[in-house]
Parts: sequence; C-alpha cells; structure tokens
Amino acid sequence: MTNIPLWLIPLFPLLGTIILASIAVASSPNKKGAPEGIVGAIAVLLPAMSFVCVAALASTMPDSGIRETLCNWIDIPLLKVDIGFLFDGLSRIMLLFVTGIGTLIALYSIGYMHGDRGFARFFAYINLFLFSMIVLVLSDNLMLTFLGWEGVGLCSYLLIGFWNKDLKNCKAANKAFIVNRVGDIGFLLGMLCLITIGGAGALNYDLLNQFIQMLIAGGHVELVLPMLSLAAALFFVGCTGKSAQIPLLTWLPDAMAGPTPVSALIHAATMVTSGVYLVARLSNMFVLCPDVLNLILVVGAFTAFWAAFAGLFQNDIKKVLAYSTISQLGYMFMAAGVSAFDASIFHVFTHAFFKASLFLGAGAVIHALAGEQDMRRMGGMIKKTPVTACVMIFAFLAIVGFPGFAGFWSKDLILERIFTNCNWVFTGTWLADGAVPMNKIFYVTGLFTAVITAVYMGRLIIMTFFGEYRGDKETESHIHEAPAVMLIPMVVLTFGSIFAGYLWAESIGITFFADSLAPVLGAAQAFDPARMFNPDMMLEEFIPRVTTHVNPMLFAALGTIAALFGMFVAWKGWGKAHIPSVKGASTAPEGYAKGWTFMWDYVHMFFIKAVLIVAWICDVVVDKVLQAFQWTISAIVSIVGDGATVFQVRKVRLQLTLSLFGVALLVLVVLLTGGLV
Amino acid sequence: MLLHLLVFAPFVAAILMVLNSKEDFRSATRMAILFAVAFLGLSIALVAGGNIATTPVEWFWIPGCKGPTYYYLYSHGLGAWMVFLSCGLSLVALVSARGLLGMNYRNFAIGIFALMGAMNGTFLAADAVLFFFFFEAMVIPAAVLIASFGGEKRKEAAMTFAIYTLVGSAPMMVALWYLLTIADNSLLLSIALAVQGLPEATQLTLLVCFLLAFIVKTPIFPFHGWQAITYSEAPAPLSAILTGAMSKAGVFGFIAWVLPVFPFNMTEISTMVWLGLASAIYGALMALRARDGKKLLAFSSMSHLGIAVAGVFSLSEAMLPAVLVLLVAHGISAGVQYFLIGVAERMTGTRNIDEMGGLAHKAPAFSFLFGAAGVMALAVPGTAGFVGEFTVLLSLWDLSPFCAGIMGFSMILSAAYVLRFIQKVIFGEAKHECKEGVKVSGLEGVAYGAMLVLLLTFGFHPAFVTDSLHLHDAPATAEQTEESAVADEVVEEEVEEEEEGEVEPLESHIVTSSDIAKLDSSLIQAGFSEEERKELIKQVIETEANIARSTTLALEKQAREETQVRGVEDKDYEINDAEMEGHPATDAAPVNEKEASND
Amino acid sequence: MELQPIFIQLLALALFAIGILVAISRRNLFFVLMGIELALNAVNLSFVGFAKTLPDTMSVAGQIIPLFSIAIAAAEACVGFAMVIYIFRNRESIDADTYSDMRG
Amino acid sequence: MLALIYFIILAVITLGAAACVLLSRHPLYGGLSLIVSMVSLAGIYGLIGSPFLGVVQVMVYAGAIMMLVTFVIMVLNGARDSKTPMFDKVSLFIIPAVIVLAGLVGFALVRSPLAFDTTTLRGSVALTSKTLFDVAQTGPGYFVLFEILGLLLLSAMVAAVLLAKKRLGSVESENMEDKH
Repeated sequence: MTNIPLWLIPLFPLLGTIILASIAVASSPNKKGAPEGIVGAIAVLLPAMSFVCVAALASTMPDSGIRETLCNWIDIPLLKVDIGFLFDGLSRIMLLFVTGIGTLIALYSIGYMHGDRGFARFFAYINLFLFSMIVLVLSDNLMLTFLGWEGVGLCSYLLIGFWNKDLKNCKAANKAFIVNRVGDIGFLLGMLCLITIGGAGALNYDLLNQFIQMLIAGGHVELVLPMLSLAAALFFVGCTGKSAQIPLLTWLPDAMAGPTPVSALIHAATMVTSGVYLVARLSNMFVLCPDVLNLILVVGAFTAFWAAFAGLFQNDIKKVLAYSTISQLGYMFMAAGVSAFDASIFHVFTHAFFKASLFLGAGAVIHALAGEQDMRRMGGMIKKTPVTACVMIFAFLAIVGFPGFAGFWSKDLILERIFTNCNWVFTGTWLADGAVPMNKIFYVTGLFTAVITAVYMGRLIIMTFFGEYRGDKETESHIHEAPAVMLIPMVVLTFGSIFAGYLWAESIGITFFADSLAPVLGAAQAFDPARMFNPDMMLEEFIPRVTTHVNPMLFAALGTIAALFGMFVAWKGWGKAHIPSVKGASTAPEGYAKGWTFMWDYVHMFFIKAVLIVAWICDVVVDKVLQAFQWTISAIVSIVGDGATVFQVRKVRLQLTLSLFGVALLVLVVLLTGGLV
Repeated sequence: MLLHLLVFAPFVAAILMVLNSKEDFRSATRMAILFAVAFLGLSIALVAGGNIATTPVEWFWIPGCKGPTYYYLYSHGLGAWMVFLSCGLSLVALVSARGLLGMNYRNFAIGIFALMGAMNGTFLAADAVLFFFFFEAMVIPAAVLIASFGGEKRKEAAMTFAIYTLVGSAPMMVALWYLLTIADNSLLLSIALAVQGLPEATQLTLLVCFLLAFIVKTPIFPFHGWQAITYSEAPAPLSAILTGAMSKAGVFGFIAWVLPVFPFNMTEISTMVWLGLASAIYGALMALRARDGKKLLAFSSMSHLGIAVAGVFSLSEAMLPAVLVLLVAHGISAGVQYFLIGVAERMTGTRNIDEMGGLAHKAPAFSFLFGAAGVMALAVPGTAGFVGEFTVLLSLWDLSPFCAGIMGFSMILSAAYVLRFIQKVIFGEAKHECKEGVKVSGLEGVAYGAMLVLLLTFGFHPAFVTDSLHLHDAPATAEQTEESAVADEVVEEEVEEEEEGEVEPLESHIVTSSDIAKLDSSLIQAGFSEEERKELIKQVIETEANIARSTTLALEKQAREETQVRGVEDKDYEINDAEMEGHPATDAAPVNEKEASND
Repeated sequence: MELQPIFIQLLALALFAIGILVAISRRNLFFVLMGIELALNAVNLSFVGFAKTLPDTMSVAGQIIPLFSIAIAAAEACVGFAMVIYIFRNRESIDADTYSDMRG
Repeated sequence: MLALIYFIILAVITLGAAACVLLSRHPLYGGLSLIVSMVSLAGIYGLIGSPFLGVVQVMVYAGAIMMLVTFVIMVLNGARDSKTPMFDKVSLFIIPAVIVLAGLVGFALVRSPLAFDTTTLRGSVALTSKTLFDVAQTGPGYFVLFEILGLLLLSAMVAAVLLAKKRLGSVESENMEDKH
C-alpha cells in the first residue's frame, strides 16, 4: 500500500484556502484584482494534488481500510474525541468523485468566473469547500464529520451569497444556512443520543459498529432501541437539511442564486449528497431502527415525487435542475430506506457525473447568453453551441435512465431494490394482517417519478436547444461556444455520465462497485431485523425480510419504457408547441404551479412568522413591561427623594443651626442614657 | 508575585499614565499599549503557570465579625483564563481606541487600566470580602468611562449601569456580612461550613441574595434592563471589555462562589437552568429585532451567557470545562465583534444596521474580519465557540434532553440574527458615504486577526483551555479531602457502588417488560398507590440504565481513566475540589507555607 | 475659694458658645471665620483645663495638642482668607447667604 | 484666692471681647476685639501653668493670624456689610440652639467631679521641647506629627497663594498689564 498519510488529502485544499484568501485580502485594494493566471493555477492544482493522493491510495487500499488518528481534539469528562481519518471503501468512492469533480469544476470556473472582481475570493471558497467536504467523508468519527458538515454548509452560504451586492442573493444564502442549521441541530442532538447510549466512544464509527454488534450479540437491543431510534431519527433530520429533503428543502432552489459552477459542485454533485453518505456511514445503526428506515423511505418517495412535479413548472433553467437534484436525492433516500445503501451510494456516484454535466452545460448556456436564465428566452441553441448541446443531451439521456447510460444502471438498481427489499410492516393498525403490497406502491411511485423526470428534462432540452431562438436579437449575435477551459471539464464529465454506470451493471454481470463497498456496508445490508431481538420474545412481531426474486430484465424494460414514454410526452408537449416569448423579469411559476412549488416555503413561513411574532411580543410587550417595572421603582425612589429634599433648604446657616439642634439632641441622649452621669 | 502584579500593577499603570500630558496623543498611546502588552504577558504566564496562591495576610476585622478578613489571592484555571480575557481585551481595546479617540486617550487608558485591575482582583480573590470589594470596584471605572466617552445618552447609560449593578449586589453585601458574623473567617471554606450549619430557610434567603448579584451582573432574563443601553452607549472598545470580561464576573461568581458555598436542591437548580435558557431565547429573539448594531450584540451576548449559566447549573461532570471554553470563546468572539462594529460605526457614522451596508466593497479587509468574526460567533465547528456550545449542550442533555432542545433552538435563532447582522452591515448596496480617512490600521487589523486565530486555535485544540483545570497538585488535593470528611464519605460510597456495578455480570440484570409487569402486579397486591408504584418502577429502570451505561464504559475502558461518578452531591464536591484548591485550612491559621508557592 | 477646674471649663464653654453664635449668625464672611477662631480657642482652653486635672505625665498630651491645634488654625485661617479673597473677587460680595450654589 | 481673682478678671475680659466680636458692626472692630480676647486667653494659660502655650497664643494668634485678618479686611474695601442686617430670622433659631447645647454640656460639666492634680507637669518650654523632639524617650509620634504639620502649613501657604493670585491671562491681569 502507498505510504501517503491521510491528512495530506485535506491539507492541500486547506493550503489553497489560506493562500488564496491571503491573495484575495491582499489584492482587495487593487482595482484590477489578483492575477487570474496564478490564482487559477493554485486553485486547480491543489485539489488536483489531493485527487492524485486519493487515487494513489484508492488503488492500493486494503479491504479493511486505512485508519489514522492524528491527535486529540476534545478531551473533557463525558466527551473525548480524536481527530482521526478513516479511508475505506465508502470514503474512497466519495473522495474520488469529490476531489475529481471538484478539480474539474475548479478548472471550469476559471473560464466562467473570468473577469469577476472576486476571482481569488471565489477560489478560496471553493478550496475551503473541498477541504470541508474531504473532512466530512474522510473523518473517522461523527464530531469531525460534523465539522465538515457545517463547513460545507458555511461554504455553501458564502458561495450562494457570492455576489453580495444583490441582497436577494444574501437572503438566499441566509436561508440556506438557517435551514441547514435546523438540520444541524438534529445532527448534534443525535450525537448526544449516541453519547447517552454508548459514551463518547460511540461517536467513532468503528467503535459504534463494535458497540452495536455487542448489543446484538448480548441481546440488549431492546433496552436502547428507543434512544437509538431517536438518534437515528435526529440524524435523519440532519440529512433532510443538508440533502434538501422534505421538509427542509426550500433552500436548494433558492441556492441557485450562486455562480453556476457552485451549483454544479455543491448543490448537485457533492454537498447535498452528504446526507446520503451519512446514512450509509451509519447504516449499521439505521438498520436497527426499522421505523426510521420506513420514515426515510416515505420521505424519500414523497420528496422525489413532489420535486419532480415541481420541476415541471419552472422556467429558470437552473431551478429545473435544482428540483431535479432534489428529486434524485429522494431516489437515493428511498434506496437507503429499504436498506440498499450501496445502491444509494451508487446513485450518488452516477448522479454526481450527469448532474454536474447538466449544470455545467447550463452554465455554458447562461455564459453564452450573458446571464440569461429564463428558458422561455432560449431555443435553438444547438446550432450555436453544439458541444454544449451534446454534453447536455448525453447527460439528459443519463438522468432519464436511457439504457446504457449511467443513470439507467443506478436508477434501475434502486427501483429493483425497492421492489425486492421493502419490508414495510404495519404493526397494530388496521392494515396489520392485510398484506398491503407496500413494495409495489413505492415501486410504482418511483417509476412514475421517472416518467415525470423524463418529461421535465425533455422539456428543458427542447426549450433550450431546439426550436427557434426566442431572445433579443441583440444578444443572439453574441452567442458563442464556451472557451476550452470550460469545455474540457464538461466533456470529461460527460464521459463519466455515460460510462460510470458500468462499474455496477448487474444485468451484464459487473458488480465491481458493490464489491468495493461490501466491506463497509455488507453487514448492514445483510442484517436481518429479526435477529436483533430476543428470539423467543419478539420474533412473531416481525416478518422476515421479503426477498422476492424477479427477473432483473423486466425491471430494466419497465424503466426504459418509463424513460421513453416521458420523452415522448415531452416531445408532444413542447416539441412543436409555440412557446410565447416573454418580456417579464420574473421566472417564477404562477397559479396552481406556484402553490405547488412553494408549498414548503409556506410551511416554513408559518414557523418563521411564529418566531417573529414571539419576538415582537418579547420586544414590544415583555420588554416594555420590564421597563415599566424598572421605571416604577425609579419613580418611587425619586418621589421619596424629592420628599427628602424639602428639608434641604438652600441656606447653609440654617442647615448648621439644625445640625446644632441635632448635636444637642445627641448630648441629651447621652445624658439620659447615663453616658456620663 | 505574579498575582500581586496582576492586581496592583494596573492601578500603578493607571497612575503612571497621568504623567502623560493630555495633548500628547502619541506618547500616551505608546505607553498604554506597552503596559497592556506587559499585562497580557503576565496573564499568559499565569495561565501557563497553573494554580498558585499568595501568602494570606490579615487585612482588617470587620466590626461584628468573628474572624478576620484576608488579603489573599489565588489562581485556578477558571480565574486565570478570565484574567487572560480581561488583559487581552484591554490591550485590544487600547489599540482599537487609538483610532476612535483623539485628545482624551490618556484618560481613557487610565480608566481601562483601573477597570482591568479591578477585574483581575475579582477573578483572583480568594477571600470573600476581597472578592466583593473588587466586584463592586469594577463598576466605578466602567461607569466613569461610559459617562465620559459614551454616545448621546451616555449619562443615562452610566447611571443605569451603576445603579442597577450596585443595587443588585447590595443584598449580597448584607448576606455576606451576615455570613461573616457566623463564619470563622472570610475564606471560602469557612463560609461554606458556616452555611452548612444554618436552617434551610436562612440558606435559601442567603442563596437568593448571592444569586441576585450575579444574575444582575451576567445579566439573566428579568434583570437585564441595564445591559442594552449600557453596551450600546459605551464606546465600542469598552463595550468589548464589558461583555467580554466583566459580564463573565457573573458566571464566574456562580461557579466560584455560589456553587461551592451553598447546598442546592433540585428546585433551585432547575429554576436557574430555566432562567438561563429563558434569557438565551429572549436574548436571541430580541437580537432578531434589534436595529442598533451594538444592541444586537448586547442581546446576543445575553443569549450566550444565558446558555453558559444554564450549563453551569446543569452540574454535569463536563460542566466546568464546557463552561470555561464557552466563556473564553464568547469573550473573544463577542469582544472582536464589538471592536469591529465600533470600526463600522466610525466608518459610517451610524449604529443603525438598516443604514449600513455595502462595506464589503468599500472596505474588503474589514469585511473579511467582520464576516469571519460573525461566523465564529455562530459556533461553526473548528472554532472555540463550537466546542463550548457543544459541550454545554452535552451537559444540558445530561440534565434533561428537553433543555438541550431549547438550547438547540436558541442556536438556530443565533444563526438567524448573526446572518442578518452580517448581511445588513457588510452586504448589499452602500447606503451612505464612507467617511474619508477612516481605515482599519495595520496594528488594529493584526490585533483582531490574532483574536480570530486564537478562536480557531482553541477550536481545534481546546486542551489549551481545559488543561488548566487539571493542574491540581496532589498534596493539596489530599489535604483538601481530609478537611471535608463528610463529602469524602459520600464520594467513596459512590465510587464503591460504581465499581460493584461494573464488576457484576451484566446478563443477570436485564429487566424485560414482562418482569416490570410482574413487579407492578405484585406491588398492586401489596397495596401501593399508583404514584408510589410508578416511582419504584422508575427507580428499577434507572438502575438498569446505569448498568447498561457501565457496559459501554467497559467497552472503552482503556480510553477513559476517570471513573464515572454520578449524582448531585459529589458533583458539588467536585466543584469544591476544583475551586478551593489551594485554600488554607479553615480552623488553623491561614498561613500555610506549602501552598504559598508564589512568594 | 480657690480656682476650680470647672471654672475654666465653663469659661471655655461660654467662649465656644459665643464663637458658634458668631460663626453662624453673622452673615459677613470675616465674622464667620473669626467665630471659628473663637471656638477653636475655646477648645484649646478646655484641653489645657482638663490636662491640669491629670497626674504627672498623663497631663502632657493635653498641653501639646493645643499647640498643634493652633498651628492648624493658622493654616486654616490662611486658606480661609485666601478663599474669601477669591470669592469676593468673583462675586463682589461677602454675604454668606448669597453663596447658595448647593442644590438639593 | 489670688489666682481666682486674676482668673475672674481675665475671664471677664475674654468674654467681653468675645461679645464685642459678636456685636461689632465693622469686621475691623471685630478683629481688634478678637485680639484682646486672645491675649487675655494667653494670660489664663499662664495662670493655670502652661506659659509656653500662652506665649505661642500671643505670637501666633494675636500676632500672625490677627494681623492677617486685619490686612485682608483693609485690602478688601467692601468688607463692610452695612447693607445686610447683623442678625436676621435665622439667628432666632441659632440663639436657642446654642443656649440649649451649652446648657446641656454645662450641666454635664457641673455634674462631673473635677479637681486639679498636684503632680501635673508644668507646660514649660523645656517640657514641650522634650516631648516633641526627645524621640528616644517619648516615641516618634509627636515628632512625626510635628513634621506633618510643617508640611500642612507649607501646602496651606501654597494653596493660599494659588487661590488669591490673579490668574495669568485673565481679563484682570491683562488690564493690569495695560496700566503698566
């Protein structure tokens, strides 16, 4: 195995952050800004170096993974946490595409951000993001993961609000951070639950797994199950925040306010999938809590469906992709909900490629149109920007699940697993003994969502690249293909989105991906919930896992039909229709579409309003009451004081006379009490 | 010697500052900063040097008291860090005030030095009367500084501040006097012993008197009336010291003077925890609505300190290091935020955050610092704030998960108001002309930057802070344990119980629900009422949970050396142990040469 | 009948009373100061009178203190008259009642 | 017997002069009567066996202080308070207050058993100097007090000069310079 210390991997982007931040601050008084050549080189080379490290490590990694404890972090009673790294099958996959795609997108950004005043600042943020993301996936305990978790949230905040002159962007950034904060609190409380059960050692992934094994072996699962379920649920709350699931998903569409490379890197390929990563990482814990898994399944399914539907109504090209991301994340959680964690990670992997390509392509389009994002003012771009169009069309085929492309393999796998693995059990309800085919219900939901996916993605491609150009004549003359520095990453990613799927093409017998994940996730996948309870007590309450054996080709065929049907619908709907050219500035959907799109915003608004009302009460009522109370006391004191000043005549002599009487009185007292006599 | 220097040298420095002429701005700044750097060095030496104490010197007899009052200083981890905060923030305040004040810099420096001396005395005093003396003395220079250098309503602010805090501590003075009439002398241990012998009602009265003083100082929810106006009217460098170091005196008082002296019952503890959480939420909500930048920071400070107080009264094992880290983190981050809002005020000429904005383009370096400071106040992991807040959250969780949930809510709110603050101040379009010639000077920038670096350092290696709590020397501890024999017994029993629990085989103790049902039915037959039954079953389940916990302990036994000792009494004892380190014997003459390691 | 210590004390008392009367009842600042001097003298006399009733070395203190008291009175008169001059310059009046800057 | 007669004479002069101070209209007359009162007091000191004190009384009070008073009165021309009444309503309160006080104290005095002691030391120059400066025998207390007193007098002088001098740069001093 290669002798590269693990801490080198996050060190490179960290160095990059520090260097670039120094350059950014130092060059800030300069009108021209930092030299773009040097900045760009640093920004790309350092992530590339960590990618090289990762690649070197990945090829020689032993099956059990590499563990490395750097130093102690927190050491107080009740809480002892180390800074340590864990490089195993799961983090290998994540790191490979995080650093790889990160490097490519950094390269792309050199072209995209050319001439921006905050050029160096942008790359400092990107490097900081890569550092946090690497820490997130590389750490060997939950605390350090949380460091990366909040770190990526912070970078997302910084990058969404990158063009901070516009307050709208700042508000979107604030929204992203605050919504994520809600999830983060869930994460924190989840960690506390684990500490309660297993002490601070339980924060370490290895020790946690050992602990869980010990629980199962000793038959103590029932004792800690409520707390463990609570922990799992709270971690899932954290995931809903970071991975934009219901109900904490409103920030992601708004997050499109950031530069497009950011949307590609953070809000599509890497950061938003960290929730899925966390669930996979804690898979041993999640499988112990079937209720939470069911919750994840339902939330994932509903999110996938809702977001796909909402994607239909969007006019902003990036918003369509944002809703598409949410929908795909829903798929991943559905897979995790049926404890097919490897399938969900596989979809994370393929999704990273094709969604990054889509976003980069969209970025190239926006770049070509000088910032126009409204699809109603695009059209016919295939003639002007053929490479971009090809990239996007290939990625489109991948996302809809066209046979042979990456998305086909992963989506197909997920749908199959939903059907075979779903072990939803209704206990104690009216559905108790009726064998409601929950697996079929969720499968159909997934399939239907796939159809909608094909429809809205088809709509996007058609509106952007086909038909007639609908924008201003003036901008039409300026439309140009993106520079090479942008095209190269796009093309590379396109190759990824075509061929990444062949790492795990089960139908043709390739299971490389699953094998590499097996040391990490195998135990959890094979876990049978029935085993965890005392056999003679609880067995009758749990039905063993359903493992229906069906023909995988049937699923593949169904998925293909869904994709083709969706594309057909899109072609019918928008292929020939004349799309009116619009002049209005707003790209927001209207009417019933608005209600659907902003459904969860309204829910959030309710809570925000409630907090604001309470704050108003605090400010206007409680504070005033307290002030009135203080005022009353001070008024009483000053009234008493005024009374006392009556004796205070402004004649010194009279005062002295009075004091003489006082002295006389004292003498009298002394005499009477026998002081002298 | 170090301790004497830290307490008295600031006053000497204040007197020496008089030598400068009012008009000579330069020499005054040089001299002041030189002094402040020296004090910072001393405080670092104090933090690094561990626990030290001076020789107790009999100071005077208060009429009517049983024993004498001593001039006796000692330093333990908590006090040393607070001294570090006060010295460090004073230095940065002096640097920051260079650009803020013109001619009167000399007088400002005199006030700052006097304030620093009084604060150091508060944090280092080992004698109750000495502590009270410095605790009150802090108010005077602070009030004078507010009244002479503050904003438009400075007179009002200074009066409010002085009257509120002095009146707040008046009951403590009375209670202290009463205690001195029954205690052998005014050292902590004898006071604690005197309290033990009192009837419960008296104890409660005295406790309330003590608590009130610290509640007002901190401030905690219903008694925060002075805070907003004071912090917003005071000059920004002074506000930084007030919130960064002086308000810590309240929390310090809870830890160092209230917890060791008074025996607590559950009602009192939960009342204090709820008050702390209430002020955390209240402060956050008020900060959400505040328009005045300094007021916003004042309320955010109140929110954080509320969390700290709640953490203190959670009385978990992790309480002391957790609260210490939180206090240090908050001291630095709130301090630097105040300095920076002071700079922003200088640039824009207004404190109203609605009228600011766009500084990111006009002053990028300043905005970088401002944004970074804001982010660090958010308790993002990797900063000291996170370590503090998470560990306090852990302590609260230990007490009750519900409390932890409330604290989590306040953390969400803190994200909301801090981000709103950042957005309004540095982002968006500029709404005003920047004043010409106002820039963050190099020295200032370096000072603020150093504070931020310090936050990061403590965030990644909190052992710098928490290790200072472990520096007890063994002989002193042994002596200590001999003295408090009663508490000792309790601990021993606890430890024994705990050990038994670990040794016993675990399988025999697993109680299933059917067992509980059986137990319940047999209890019904025995004629227990429903409440009693619930209570009993709860106890059984708790015991089982404890054993389950010890399973976990076995799992990571090698990682943990300290035994898990639970229960409120011994927690109290541990605090005593940590705080009274280096105290002389109560009955014997307090001249104890062993512990006088300093002179 | 011989001279009794009580006579001295009574004389001192009378002198003190007159001194106080002068100091308070007269409005002219000069008289105020002179009244104070009178009262001080009375106190000195009282000191010496009491000293004469004490034995041996105990009587020393009573005879030395008036010495200091006289010196202090000299200092007081010095500053007092300087103040009178100062005030008179600013106010053009030496009526004690016109100086009523103290506000209650 | 003779001592009593001298005492009565001196006492009558003292009180009479004091009454003159009380009743005189012009401060100059008051000052002069005060000198008379002081001198006769000095006589009483001599009579009861403290001759050094008497000498100091004459030198310091009757000499120095009263000269000062007289000079100041003469320098300030407006010292006559002919406009203001000698006694006003406030005096109505003062007289009873003083009488009550004096009566009470006098009552206490009369009740106390006082008698001259035969072994009392005579307040001569020798005794005074020995007490003040013979540090070896009487301890440093009086000596230190004496030195402090010297400082006090010095500072009083400085204070008086500072207070009484015309401020440099003030309107008055400029006028003075113009005249020159």
